[in-house]
Amino acid sequence: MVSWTWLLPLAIILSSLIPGLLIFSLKERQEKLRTFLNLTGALVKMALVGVMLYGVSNGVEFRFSLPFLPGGGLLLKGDALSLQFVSLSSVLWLATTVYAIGYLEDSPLRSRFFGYFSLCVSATVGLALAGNLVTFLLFYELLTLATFPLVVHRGTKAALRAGRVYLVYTLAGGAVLLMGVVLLHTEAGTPDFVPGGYLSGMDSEGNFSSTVISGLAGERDFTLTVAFVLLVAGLGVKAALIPLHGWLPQAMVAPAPVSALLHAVAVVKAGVFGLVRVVYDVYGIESVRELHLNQPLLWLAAATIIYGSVRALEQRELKKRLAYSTVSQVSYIALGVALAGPLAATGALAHLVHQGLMKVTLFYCAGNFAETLGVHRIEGMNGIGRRMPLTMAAFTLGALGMIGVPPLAGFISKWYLGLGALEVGQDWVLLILVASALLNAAYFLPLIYRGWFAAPPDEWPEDKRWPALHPLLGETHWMLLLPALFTAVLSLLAGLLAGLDISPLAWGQLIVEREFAP
Amino acid sequence: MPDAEWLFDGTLGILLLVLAGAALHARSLYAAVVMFIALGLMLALTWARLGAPDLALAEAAIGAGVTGALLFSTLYKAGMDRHKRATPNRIALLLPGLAFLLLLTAAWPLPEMHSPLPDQVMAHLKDSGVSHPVTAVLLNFRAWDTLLEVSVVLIALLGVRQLYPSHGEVPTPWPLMLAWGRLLAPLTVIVGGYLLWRGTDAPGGAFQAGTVLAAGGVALRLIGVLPPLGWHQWPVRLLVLAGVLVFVAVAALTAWLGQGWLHYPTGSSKVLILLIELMATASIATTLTLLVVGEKRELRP
Amino acid sequence: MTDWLALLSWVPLLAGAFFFLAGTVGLLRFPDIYSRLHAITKADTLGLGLVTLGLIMRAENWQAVAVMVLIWLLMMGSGATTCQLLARYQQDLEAPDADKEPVHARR
Amino acid sequence: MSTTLFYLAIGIGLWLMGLHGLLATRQSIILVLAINIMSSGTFMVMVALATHSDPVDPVLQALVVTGLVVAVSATALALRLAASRRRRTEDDAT
Amino acid sequence: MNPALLSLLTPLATAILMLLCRSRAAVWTIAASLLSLVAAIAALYQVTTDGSQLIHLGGWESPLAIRFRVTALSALLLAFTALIHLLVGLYAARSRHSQTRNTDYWPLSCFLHASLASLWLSTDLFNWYVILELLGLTAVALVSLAGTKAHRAAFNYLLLSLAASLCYLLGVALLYGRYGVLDSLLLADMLEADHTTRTALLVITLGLMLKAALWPLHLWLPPAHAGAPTAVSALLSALVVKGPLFVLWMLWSQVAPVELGRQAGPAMAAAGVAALVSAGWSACRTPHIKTLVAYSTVAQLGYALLALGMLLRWGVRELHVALWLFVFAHGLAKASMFLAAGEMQSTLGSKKVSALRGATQTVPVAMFAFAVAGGSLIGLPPSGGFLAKWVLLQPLLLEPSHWPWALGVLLGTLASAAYVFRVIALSFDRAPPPRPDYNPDPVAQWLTLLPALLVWGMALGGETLILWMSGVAY
Repeated sequence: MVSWTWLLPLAIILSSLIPGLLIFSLKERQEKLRTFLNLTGALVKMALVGVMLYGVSNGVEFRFSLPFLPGGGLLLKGDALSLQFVSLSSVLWLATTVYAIGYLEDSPLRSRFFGYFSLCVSATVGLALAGNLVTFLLFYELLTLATFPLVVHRGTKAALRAGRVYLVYTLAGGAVLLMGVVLLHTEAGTPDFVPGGYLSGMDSEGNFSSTVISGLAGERDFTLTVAFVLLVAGLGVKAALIPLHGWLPQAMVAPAPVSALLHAVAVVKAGVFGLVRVVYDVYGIESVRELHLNQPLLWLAAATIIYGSVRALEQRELKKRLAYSTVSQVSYIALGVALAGPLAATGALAHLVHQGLMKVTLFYCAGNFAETLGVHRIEGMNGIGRRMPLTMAAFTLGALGMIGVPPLAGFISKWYLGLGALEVGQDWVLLILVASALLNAAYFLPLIYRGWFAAPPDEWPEDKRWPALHPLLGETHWMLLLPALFTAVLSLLAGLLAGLDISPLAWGQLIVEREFAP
Repeated sequence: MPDAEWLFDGTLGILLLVLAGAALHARSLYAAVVMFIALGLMLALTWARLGAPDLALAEAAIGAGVTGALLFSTLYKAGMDRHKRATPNRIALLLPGLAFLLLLTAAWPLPEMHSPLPDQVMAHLKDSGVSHPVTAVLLNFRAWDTLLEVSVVLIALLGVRQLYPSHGEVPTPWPLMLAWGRLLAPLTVIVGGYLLWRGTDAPGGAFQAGTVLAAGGVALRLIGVLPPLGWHQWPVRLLVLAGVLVFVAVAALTAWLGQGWLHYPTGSSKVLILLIELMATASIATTLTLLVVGEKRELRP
Repeated sequence: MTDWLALLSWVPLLAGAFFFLAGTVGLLRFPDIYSRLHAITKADTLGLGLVTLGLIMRAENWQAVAVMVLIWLLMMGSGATTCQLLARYQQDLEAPDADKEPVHARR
Repeated sequence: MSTTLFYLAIGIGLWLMGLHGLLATRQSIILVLAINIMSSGTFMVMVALATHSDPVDPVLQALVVTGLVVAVSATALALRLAASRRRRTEDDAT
Repeated sequence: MNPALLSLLTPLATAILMLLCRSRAAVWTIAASLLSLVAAIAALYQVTTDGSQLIHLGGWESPLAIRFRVTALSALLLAFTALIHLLVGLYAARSRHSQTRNTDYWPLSCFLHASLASLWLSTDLFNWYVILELLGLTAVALVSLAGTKAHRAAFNYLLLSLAASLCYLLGVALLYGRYGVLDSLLLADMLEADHTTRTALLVITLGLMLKAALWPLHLWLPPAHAGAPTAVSALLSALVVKGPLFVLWMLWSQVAPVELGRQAGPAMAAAGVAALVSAGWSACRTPHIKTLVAYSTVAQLGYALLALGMLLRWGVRELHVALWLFVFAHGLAKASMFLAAGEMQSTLGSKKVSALRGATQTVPVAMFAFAVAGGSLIGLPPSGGFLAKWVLLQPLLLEPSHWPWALGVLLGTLASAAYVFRVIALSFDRAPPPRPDYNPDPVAQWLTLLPALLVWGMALGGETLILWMSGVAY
C-alpha cells in the first residue's frame, strides 16, 4: 500500500496530460477516438481521485517529488485542501467534456481545442496538488499558457483582443508572483506547505522553532509584508480581485464550455486556491494577523463583492452578467480567508466547491440558450422556460443558490461566513453579505421572472432541433442538457446533505480542524 | 633628444597627421587613396625610425603595396563618384580633443615602464632554433598567434569567395608594361626568397616575403602573363592551404606525439620553423594575389 | 681620407636637394599634366642620382654602395615607366584614337 | 626618452583621427581608409612602447607584424564587400 | 593529448581538409562537431576529477608563452559550442530553404567552432585579439553567404567589428606598456587602479561591448543577424555574441582591481536594464520576424550585463552561475527561435511578422518551437531561462536596497513576454488560404524544436547543474 503511493498524484496529472497530447496528434475527423480518449481520461481521473480521497481520509500520505531547484524541488502532495479542489475539478471536467463535445459538434479545430482543454485541466490539478510554492508557480504559469489558446479558439477579432488582454494581465501577474516567490525563498527558503503555515513556525532568524513569531525583526517584517503583497497581487489577477479583474468579462467571448470550466472553475479558483494556500499554509493565520495584513485583504474582498454585483446589474448580455457575478462570488472565498477565523475558513472552503457547482450550471444553461435558441441578451430570455423547461429549471436552481436562498448550497456557505465574521468581531462584514445577497437577487430574479412568466416571442432567433434520446429531454442536444442537470442536482445535494461527512461543508470542516490544530 | 633628431621626428610626425587628415577629408576618392598610399610609405619610414626593420619591410610591402593596389582596383571597379565632404562641426572636434588628453595622460608614464619579456626572449633565443628575436617570437614563443593569423588570411579569402566578384576585363597590356613586368617578376622572386631565408637571423620572414611575392604575382596577373589561378585546380588550393595545413599538422603531431601543443622537439625547431615559414610564404603569396586580383572565374567554388 | 670625402659629399647632397625642390616647384607651377610629368620625372631622377652619389661617398662598405646603386636603377626604371603610363593614359583620355581600344576599361 | 612619448602622441592622434573618420563619413572606401589609419595609430602606439627596452622589444614587434597581416586581410575583405555593395547600388540605379 | 585540445583541433582540421578536397558534404561538419562534443565532455570529466589545468603552449615558461586554461567553465563552454554547432548543422543539412546546402557554410562553420573553442581556452590578451578578429571575419563571411542583399549589413558588421578590435588592441597595448605582461592570469594580481589602467580598461570595455552588441553599441546586430541565412543567424546569436562577453567577464571579474569593478558595476547593470527595455520595445515594433528575434538577442544580453554589473558591485558568487546559466539557456533558446523563425519565413514566403497569421495551422511544429523557445527567453518555469532568472533574482531580492534592480528584471520579463506573445497571439488567428508553392518540411521543423526541448530539459537537471556550477571555481 505504501510503496506505490508516490505514483498516485503523478497518475492523476498524467490521466489528463497523456490523452491531451494524444489528441493533439489526431486528425479532425477522428471524432470517435477523440471522444473516447476524452471520456476515459475523465473517468480514470475521477477513479484515481476517489482512491486518493479514501486514502487521505484514513491518513495515508501521498508524496511525489522531483529535484528541480536547490532548496525547492517539484513536489506533489495529496492533502485535504488540495483534494477538495482536485475532486471539484475532476467532476466538473467530466461534465464539461461531455458538454463541449455536444457544443462543438461540427466546429473546426476541435483536436487543438480538446488538446489544450486537457492540458489546462492537468495544470489545474497539478496546481491543486502542488506541495510547495515553486511547484505551485510552475503549474500557475502553465495554466496561463494552456488557457490562452482556448480563449482565442474562435479566432475572431474580438477573441484575439480578449486573448491579448488576458495575456497582459496573467503574464504580468505571473511575473509579480515569481518576484514574490523568490523574495520569500531568499527570506525563508521553499519548504513544503505546512497546515499551520511554515512562516509562523519560524523565529526571526529564519530557523524553525515551535514559538509563534512574537516580534519579527523590523526589516524581516517589512520583507514578509512586501512578499505577501506581491503574492496577493500575482494571485489576485486570476482571483479577479478589484483592480486586476479586467480580463474576466472580456474573456467571455470564448466558447461556452471554456467560459464554464475555465472562468468559473479552473482559472478563477486557481487564484483563490493560491490565496488560501498562501494565507493558511505559507504565512499561517497568526503571522498574517501579526503583520496586520488580513485587514486590507478583507477590505479588498468586500469591495470586490460589492463592485462585482453592481457591475453585473448593468450588464445586458447574459454571459457578461454571469462573469461579473463570478468576480463578486469568488471574493466571498477571499473574504472568508481574510477573516482568518475557523468558522469563516469553513465557509470559504465550502463556498469554493458550492460556487463552482452553481456557476458551472449557470454557464451551461447560458450556453444552451445561446446554442439552441440564439439567445445572448437578457431581453431575449422572455418565456424561455416554456421552450426549454429543464434548462430553465437548472438555471433557476443555480441562480437561487447564488442568491443564498436556504436550503441551497449558497446559503450554507454564506451562513458560515456570517458566523465567522461575528466570531472574529468584524460585524460590518455581515452588512456586506446581506447587501451582496440583495444585489444578487436584484440581478438574478428578473432573469428567472422573464424565463418563467414573461410571454415568449413569436419565434426564436434560431431554433435548432436535435433527435431526442427521450421525449422529455427533447428541448436541446442531450449532451448539452445532461451536464447542466447533473451539476444542478449536485449543487442541490451539496446544500441539502450539508450535514453528511462527504459533503463539501464537512470536508471544509476537516481541513479547518487540521489547519487550526495548534 | 640628440640634436638634429627632433627636426626629423617633428616633420615626420606632422607629415603623418597631415596625410591622415587629407586621406579622410580629401575632395575626391582618388585624392584620398593617393594620400593614403603616401601615408603608408611614411609609416614604413616611421617604423624604420623607431628601430623596427621587420615592420618597415612589412608595412612597405603590405600597407602601401597590396592595400594600395586593392584600393585602386576597388576604385576602378566601383567608379569614382564625388565624395561628399563630412562637415566637421565644432562639438565633434571637442570630443576627440578630450579623448586625446585622456589617452595621452594614460600613456604618459609608460616610457619609464620596464617589461620582463624582452630579456626572457633574449635568454631563450639560443634554444628557439632561430637567431632573429622577432622571428623567434613569431614562430616559436607565440606560434599559436601566428597560426591563427595565417587562418585569418585564409578566412578573408573564403569571405571574398562568397561575394562572386565581377571580373572587370583586363585591358591589353602595352609593350612597355610587358617589358617592365617581365623585368620586375624575377626580381621580386629573388627578393622574396632572400627575405625568407634571411628571416631566421635578420629582419625578414614569411609575411614580408609572401607579400613581395604577391606583389610580383599581381603585377604578372595584371599584365596578363600569369594565367587565372582557378580554385578548382588542386595545386592552387594546396598552395593557399599550405600554410595553415602544415602549421596545424605540426601542432597536432607535437601535441599528440611530442611534449605538447606546438612544443617543437629540441634540435629540430629550426627545420620545423623553416618548413612552416616556407609554406606560410607560399600560402600568403597565393592568397594575397587571389585577394587582390581574384575574379569570379578563379574563385568559383 | 674619409673626413674630406664626407665634407665633399655635402656638395652632391645639396645639389640633389635643390633639384628635388625644382621638380616640386615645377609640379605646382606648370599648366598641364604633360609638363608637370616632365618636371617631376626629370628633376627627381637627377636629384635622386645626386643624393645617391653623396650617400655613396659616405658609405662604409661596398655592399651598401651596391645596394644603393641597385635602388637608384630601380627608381629610374619605375619612374620612367610610370611617367610613360600616365602620359599615355592622359593622351587617351583627351583624344582617344579609333583603332586602339581605349586604355581604361569601359565602366 | 621624449621620442617615445612623441610617437605615442602621434599614434594616439592617428587612432582618434581614424575613429573620428569612421563616425563622420558615409563613404565606404573612406570608411576602410579610416579603419586602416586607426590600425596604424594603434600599431604606432605599440612600436613606440617597444622602444622602452634597449634592443627594441621583439614581442611587441611580432605582435604588430601579426596585427598588420590581420589588418590587410580584413581590409581586402572590406574593400571587396564595398565594391560588390557599391556595384549592387549601381545595378539598382541603372 | 588533452581532450580540450582535441575538441579545439577537430573542427580546425576538418575545415582545412574539407577545403582541400573541395567537399561540401554536411556529414563532415556534423561528425566534427559530434567528436568535438565527446572530447569536450571528456575534458569536463577530467577537470571535475583532477581540477583545472594550465597548458603552456610551446613549453616556454609563463610570461613568455601563451597559456590555455582548462577550467570547468571553459570545458562546459566547449561542450555548449559543440552542441549548438551539432544542432544547427543538423538543421542546415536538412532545410531546403536556407542557403547553406552546398555552399562554403560547412568549412566556415567549422572555423567558427575552432575559433570559439580557442577563445574559451586562451588566457592571453593579444591572443584574444587575434581570435576575436578571426571570429569577426568568419561571421562576416558567413553573413555574406546570403547573397548581395546581405552585403550592406555584412560590410557594416565588418567595419564595426574591426573598429572594436582596434579599441580592444589599444587597451591591450596600454596594459602591456604599463605592466609588461600579456597573460591575464599574471595581470590579475599586478593591476592597480591608476589612471592608465582605468583608461585601458575603459577602451577595452568599449571595444568588447561594441563587438558583443551590448546595449548602447548594438545597432549593427539586427540587420546583420536578420540578413544572414537562417542557420548562420542562429550560430551568430547563440554563440558569436557570447565570445566577447566571455572576455569582458574574464577581464572584469578576474583581472580588474575590485574597486574599479565596484565603480563600473552599476553602470553595466544600468546598461543591462536599458538593453532589456529598449531592445524589447524595438522588438515589439519591428515588422520583420528575424529582426524581432535579433532585437531579442540584444535584449537578453541585457540580463547577462545586469548579472555582470551586480557581480562586480557586490561580489556575490551566485551571479557567476546566473550569468553563465543565462548564456547557456539563451544560446539554446535563441538557436531554436532563429531556426524556427527562418523556417517559418521561408515556408510562408514572407519576412513580415503579419505573415505568421494562423501559423499554428500552417507551420504548427515550427510555431511550437518558437513558443517553447520564447517561453525560456521569458523565463517561464520549468525552462533553462527560469533557472537562470531564479538564481539571478535571489541576490537581487536579498536586501531592500537591491530591489530596484529586481524591478529591472521584472520589466525585462514583461518586455520579452510582449514581443514573444505578439507573435504567438498572431499565430492563433485563422490562417489565410495557403500559397500555391506551400510545402512545409516537417522534419526540418522538428529539428528546429530540438534545441528548445533541450533548454526545457535543462530544468530537470536544474538542481544538480546549479549546485555543481556554484561549487566550481571561477
